[in-house]
Amino acid sequence: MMAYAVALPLVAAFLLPVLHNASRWLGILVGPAALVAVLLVVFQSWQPAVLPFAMDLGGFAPPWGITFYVDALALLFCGAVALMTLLLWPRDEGDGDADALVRRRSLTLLLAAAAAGLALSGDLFNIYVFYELAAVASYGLAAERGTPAAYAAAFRYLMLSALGSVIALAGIAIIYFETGTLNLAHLSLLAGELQGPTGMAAFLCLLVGFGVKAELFPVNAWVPEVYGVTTRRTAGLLAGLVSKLAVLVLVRLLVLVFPQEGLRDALLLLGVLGLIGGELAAWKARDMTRMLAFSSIGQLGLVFVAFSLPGTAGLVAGIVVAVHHMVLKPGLFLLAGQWGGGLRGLAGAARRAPLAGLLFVLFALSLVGLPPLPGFWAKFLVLTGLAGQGGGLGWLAMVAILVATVLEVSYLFRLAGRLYSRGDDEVPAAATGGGTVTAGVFGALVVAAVVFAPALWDEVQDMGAGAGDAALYVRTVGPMVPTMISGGAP
Amino acid sequence: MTHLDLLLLVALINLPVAWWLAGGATRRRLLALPYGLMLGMLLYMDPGATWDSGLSWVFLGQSLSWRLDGLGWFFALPTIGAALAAAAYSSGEWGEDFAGAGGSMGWLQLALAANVFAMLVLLAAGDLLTLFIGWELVSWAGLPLMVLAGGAAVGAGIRYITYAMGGGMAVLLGVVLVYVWTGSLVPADFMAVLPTLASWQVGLLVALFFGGFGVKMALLPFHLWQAPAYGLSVGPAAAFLGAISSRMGLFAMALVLVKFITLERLVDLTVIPGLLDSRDVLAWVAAFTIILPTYTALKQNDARLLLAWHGIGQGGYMVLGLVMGDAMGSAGGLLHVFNYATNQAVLLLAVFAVMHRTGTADLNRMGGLIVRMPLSFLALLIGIIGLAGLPPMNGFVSKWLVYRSLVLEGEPLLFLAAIIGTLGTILSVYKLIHNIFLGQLRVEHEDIREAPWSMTGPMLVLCAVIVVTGTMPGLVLGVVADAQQAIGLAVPDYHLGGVTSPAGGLDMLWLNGVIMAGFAVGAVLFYGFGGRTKRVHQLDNYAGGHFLTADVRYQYSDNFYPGLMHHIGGWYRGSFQWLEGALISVVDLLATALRGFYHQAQPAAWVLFTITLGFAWAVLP
Amino acid sequence: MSITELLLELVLMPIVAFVIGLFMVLMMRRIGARLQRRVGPPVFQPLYDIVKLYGKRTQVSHGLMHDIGIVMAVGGYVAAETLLPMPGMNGIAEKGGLIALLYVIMIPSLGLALGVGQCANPNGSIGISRALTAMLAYDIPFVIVIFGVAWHFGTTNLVEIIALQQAGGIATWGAVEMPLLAIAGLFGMQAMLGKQPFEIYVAPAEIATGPMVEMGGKYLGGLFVMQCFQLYTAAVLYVTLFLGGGENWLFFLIKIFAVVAIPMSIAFLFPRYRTEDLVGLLWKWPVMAALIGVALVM
Amino acid sequence: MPRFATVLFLAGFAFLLFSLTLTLGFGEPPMRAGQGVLDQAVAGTGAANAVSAVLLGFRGLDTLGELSILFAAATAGGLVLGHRRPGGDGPPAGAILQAGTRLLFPLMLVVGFYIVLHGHLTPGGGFQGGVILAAAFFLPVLAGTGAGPDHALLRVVEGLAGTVFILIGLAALWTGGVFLEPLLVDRGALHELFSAGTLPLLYLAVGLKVGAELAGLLAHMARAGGGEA
Amino acid sequence: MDAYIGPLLFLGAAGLLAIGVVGMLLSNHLFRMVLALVIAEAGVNLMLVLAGYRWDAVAPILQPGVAAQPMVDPIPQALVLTAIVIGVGVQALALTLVIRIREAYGTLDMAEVRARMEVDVAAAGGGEATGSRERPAGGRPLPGPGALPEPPR
Repeated sequence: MMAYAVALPLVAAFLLPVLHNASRWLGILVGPAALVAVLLVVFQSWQPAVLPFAMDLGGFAPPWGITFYVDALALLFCGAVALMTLLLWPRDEGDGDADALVRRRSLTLLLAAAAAGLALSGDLFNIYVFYELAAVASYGLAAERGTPAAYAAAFRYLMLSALGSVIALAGIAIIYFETGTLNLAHLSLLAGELQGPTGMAAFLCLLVGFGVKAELFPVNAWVPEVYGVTTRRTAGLLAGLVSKLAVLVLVRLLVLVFPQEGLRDALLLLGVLGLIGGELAAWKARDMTRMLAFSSIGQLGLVFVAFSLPGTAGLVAGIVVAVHHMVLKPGLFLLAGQWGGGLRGLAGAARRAPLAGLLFVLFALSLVGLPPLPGFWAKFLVLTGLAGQGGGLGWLAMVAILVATVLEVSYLFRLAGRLYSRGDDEVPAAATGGGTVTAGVFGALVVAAVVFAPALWDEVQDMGAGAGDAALYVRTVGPMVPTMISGGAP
Repeated sequence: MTHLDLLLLVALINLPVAWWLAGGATRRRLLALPYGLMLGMLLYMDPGATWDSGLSWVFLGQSLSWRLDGLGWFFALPTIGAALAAAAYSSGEWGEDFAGAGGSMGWLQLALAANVFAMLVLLAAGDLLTLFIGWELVSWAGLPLMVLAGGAAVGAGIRYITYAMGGGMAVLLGVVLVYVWTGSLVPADFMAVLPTLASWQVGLLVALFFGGFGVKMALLPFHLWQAPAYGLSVGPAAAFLGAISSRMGLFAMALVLVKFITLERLVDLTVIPGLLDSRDVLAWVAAFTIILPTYTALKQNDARLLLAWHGIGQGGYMVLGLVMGDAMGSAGGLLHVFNYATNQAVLLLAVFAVMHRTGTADLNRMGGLIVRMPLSFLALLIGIIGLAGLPPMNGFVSKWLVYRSLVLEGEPLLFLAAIIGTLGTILSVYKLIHNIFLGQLRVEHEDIREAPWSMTGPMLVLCAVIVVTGTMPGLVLGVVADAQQAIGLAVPDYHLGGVTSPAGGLDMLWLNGVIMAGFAVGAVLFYGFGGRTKRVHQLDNYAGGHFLTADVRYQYSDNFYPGLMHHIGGWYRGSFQWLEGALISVVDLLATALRGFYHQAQPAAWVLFTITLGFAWAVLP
Repeated sequence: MSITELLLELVLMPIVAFVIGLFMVLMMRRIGARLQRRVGPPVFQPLYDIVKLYGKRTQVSHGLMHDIGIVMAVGGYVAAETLLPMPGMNGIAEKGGLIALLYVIMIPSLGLALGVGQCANPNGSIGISRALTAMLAYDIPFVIVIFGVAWHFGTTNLVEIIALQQAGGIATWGAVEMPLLAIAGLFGMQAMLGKQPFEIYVAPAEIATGPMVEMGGKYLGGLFVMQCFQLYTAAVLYVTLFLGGGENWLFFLIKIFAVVAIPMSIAFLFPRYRTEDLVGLLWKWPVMAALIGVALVM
Repeated sequence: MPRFATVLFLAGFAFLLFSLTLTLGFGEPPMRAGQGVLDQAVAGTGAANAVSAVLLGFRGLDTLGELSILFAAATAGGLVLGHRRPGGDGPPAGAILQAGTRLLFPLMLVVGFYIVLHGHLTPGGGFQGGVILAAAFFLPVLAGTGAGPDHALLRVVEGLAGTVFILIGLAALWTGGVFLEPLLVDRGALHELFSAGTLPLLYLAVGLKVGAELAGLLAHMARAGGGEA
Repeated sequence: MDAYIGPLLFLGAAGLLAIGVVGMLLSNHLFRMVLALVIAEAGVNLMLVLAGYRWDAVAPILQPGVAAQPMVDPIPQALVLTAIVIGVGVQALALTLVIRIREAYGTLDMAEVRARMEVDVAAAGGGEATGSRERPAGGRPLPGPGALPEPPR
């Protein structure tokens, strides 16, 4: 069933141009319909009794075929992919270019399919393929505005990302050299062979490669450029969704194949640097979009810090931080899309759009971690984990998180102050409508997270425990020495 | 539904209610009602008992619980009281004018209600996590109250929240460390483990909590934010903030440092062997917090800022008394919270009443208003006597207890610091009252009227509180005793008029009695004997041999004490401003460097750099 | 002690203090006259002055606070006297103590300051500014002294302080055991009384430019009364802290008149300090002496 | 200076990578998955070409992903270049070029389809053949004899080809198997054209899709280039 | 001889990768950067295909009538095929972008493109040039976003 999460958006993407020519309404509806269907599939599959389970695609038993591993975490991300894509569905920019709109929607669907694939896939090379699919789709979306700057930024992004992909592929080659398999479960069994420097180097290759999209410091210099030139919806999609799936992949690798302590430290260090660097740069940013872009880098740094923590606690913290950011950042980007422009021009904007102003404050508060908003729980979990771990790097990270929070407060509320200041009314009232409403949905999600916090907490704990259990993964995927090919029915 | 739940619920429901009430001119008159209800509920609850909340749930593996004990009760009293006064003050003409001038009464009242709710949540904290939750809520709730005034206040508010979050983060780290080191955030559990922690651990916790809570208290060196943030706000908000808001820091300090970590442990933590333990450090921070801000206040030319700076200085007395930890000192420190709240509320309300009428708070632009606004003058007079800590007002009692404790504990330099602070306070409050109410009435203020009853009413009620609790401090000392017991401190031997002690006690009933009698004698001597006095025009005076005219600039505030400034003027170096500026510069520099990183010609090079370094790290052992 | 006796004491103490104060003023003037080779005023001259001032026709009031300032100035001292034990009468000394006394005697200063402020005379305000500055100057050594004494005797209760000193005769007097503090206290007292060389803030010689500028008639009379109390208070306080208090009325009177006489004699030998010099002087030597004194005591 | 650093790091990178690869066992792969694939290729997929078996059978999802990437690249290329109108054509082609093009077109078509359809038996397959097909359709553009393939048609082809691939995969799902499971494997003998069940069909879809995508991309670029000239 | 073949091939792979990377990083010409990317991908693909090589084996295709014999690992070959096609897609997209950039900015020089892009991005984000030290201090009123020309579509 879960294959639909990948297949349906792909079919919709392939057919979208054709159907659009056939019938306008069909063209409009097919994308969202596919995403809604994916959501339904995810809901249907969410049965704690059967989770986790594995699917051998093509009916070939692991390690020969490609395996989809479906656990609560994967389902969560699948659902999030569908939901976020639905919410950030490309809108008609009003430039009358129907063809471009269809293409943008196609690319968005491809992105969704790739993201779902990344969440589900249990095969290293297959992950690479989906990663590339996401990358290519995002190159296209980066250039969607059709401005010269968008082309240039997309090109620079492409070169950076392609170099990362090359490095990642080299890492995959090294791993295949060492183990002769690509299945994550199989690799997990063979993790002992990857303990040496070669294995470490392979992981670092993958880290740098996939880190590009995960906005890992220091391979994230594309972020401010690209988010500055795309529509805010795309920026929200890239920052909120795609980055998290790249992180998810790295986490799966870390948990299953590379349990080395040193690699966690490396991740922690890079996360801390990203966190501080992003927040500092955001502090200095002069326009809202790039402020959010830098802040996104910082938040992703926090995600890395969280996931670098060992054990279930780290996974739980990471999931909470990641999901929190996934909900917030698109909302903020949507608001930025409503307002746009430099910080100076925003004086009094919230007075003219009170709902948007309130949402901004809500997001900002959650981002800096005002209890009982979910941002606080995220930060609390990360800090508790770090303090429990101790060590020089752990203390550094704790201090970094706290300092970054103060910086965050400083720039976010400097902006909030400007939004609410009694500015001269020269600035035209921003176009209201879709953006704010969608942002309102994200805001509602934040509030809902507060209301349903205890239930969510139980869910997340199970999720983290499940995702952190490498043995469970291997057991679920199955024995790696199948005697007979399954051939027909599984 | 326990009593505490009910109180919190009323405070919560008050949010929309306050918003709604603020909406209409007639509805506004009822703004104070919810606070009155809350005050009644609070008074109904016995401060000596512990009031549990029915709410408690487990989340993140932590059990959250709320309970109000004597300490919380004691802090809740001035909280609700100050809100009551502020709401009443804004319910009449002030509110109409504020709304008329484009201000949002709804936001003001909503923010006020939110503050009260947040503070009650904090005061009812039953464990460290709820304490932190309440702490953050209080920190953030303060922001809208500060920025309502717009303009410079917004900058001050953002500065505040940056400082406050710095403090909040320190507290968060402290909470996290307690959790990790002791395995629990429930007081009963972690207090059992705390004594087994190493000195450096406890020292770190003390530093984090004291620093974090100290930011809210505006203790040195984190004091720069407070005066503009409180002073530049709108009247009732400023009064509420100034009266109680930053005292939440003291509450948290009392709870965490005194109750959880205990002062004995603080004394055991040696900073400089044989010379300085950590309690001394805290006390000295408090002492410098008394002196420096007080003398900064002396230089202010804006009445609001002058008072706000004093608020910082007075916080020092509270901390100083609290960390002394003996029965009298801690009683004095805690009592000063209540006393100071009444004083500061009266003072700020009076100053804003004047501002409401004259449109200015600049001490260089007022004078002689006593003849136009006598009730405001009376309120301000009582307020400054209380603030300066002179008998017969309540401020004297709490300060006396602190002095007494310092003498008994043998802390001559701290004692001196406390007195120096008091003297500075006297100097600067005289400047305040002189430049507003005494001296010449300015031409443009000729037609000023007294502030309306909706404004003078709350002031006068508070004045009555000041005088009554000054004469009968035992009324409050009883509650203070409950608070002291709640955090495990000794309780002074108190009675209605004050305290008794083998080494010298205080009985305000008698003291105020003789003072009043003395005044009566003075009055009899003055009015009963001699010729009849004759009122003359304000410009009809000797003026050193020539006549004054209305255009001679008389009222001035700059360099009011030239003889003193000759000596201490050079000490105002703005070192802390400089420090803050330097910090910002460093951040700016780093941020610029980081922006450089994100603006490079060939970002892909970093892929290469990273992977090469990674390879090297992986390959090299 | 019954309440009636106490009330009687409370009534008697200010009256006795006033009478003694009158004589102190007389003595002060006589010393001044002798030093200047004059005869000096008659015995009842201080009283005559007060009566005369109260009786003047022209009583210019600048407003309510002007009047109340005088009331506070006198009333504050009336109250203060009941806190100072005199032989056989303790008043409410045990209910207040040293620190309370220190603060009660600030009330008259405050009243005076408020009263002068209401007069709307720039020179008056300048005088108050100087007076308050001077207060800050002399109170700092003075509170160190008070701390030292309180610490030394372990109490702030004046009655007990006297009892402790009298218990061991002259050897246990504060001045013997704490000579440095006694010297510093003398300095402080000199300034507190506003006597030369620290009399700039009173500016008695150029009344038109000091705080008294708008004080005429019974306003000045009130201040005259206040001065009597002030002299008495300062002297008794000093005697109580350092000279063992009054064992009996004879010793008590000798001691307090001596305490007043000594500085008074010195006073006329010195020129006047400017305000800033006054601050500088008082923050230097007396503070140093007092701190060393406290260090020795502790 | 940055250039120097780049070169320095690059030298280090190359050296380290090289030394790392020296520790890898060349020529003696563990073949943990590979051997199984070789053993089961025929039974599982019916394809004689193990590489094709891997591509369409064992790792069919990779191929689907790869097709999607091509589609994404084409769509993105269209998005980037699609805003402009077709520019003027170049100078008309000469007689030899025109004749050659006409001659080559059917030839290339045949070769392309051959390679596509025999992908499960011999080296080759959908990708290789698809590229040749694209070249065939692109030939007129290069030669300047025609406008190239029709865009609307291309879109239909690429959309339907991709859909067919997925539908075949889903068909397995609907008939009780799992997604992308090879169907009808038992029918037909090894080494025959109509063998390996649905594999040739898949390859056909792949070939058409690859051809259509590449042709579309090239046509887009050609038009853009023509506009600039 | 056999002993040197492996390292030689690896040297080739690493060398191609290095050449490609150096081209991508040090070239200032957009088209050359794309070409360099092609080279780098070739290097990695070579490396990948090396992973399946066996000394003693043949290509993994069953020939009719030929007895079973050891075959090389087919998986890397399939992977490389996939990787190549992916590379083609990416390169094609890169070229379309290059075309567009050339059209818009009239140059293929990376430094110039970047400089102009920065200006454009800054303009889209509120009209403040980033990091300019020439900008005078003090608050000269800036035009609102509405006053700025719309970025060309």
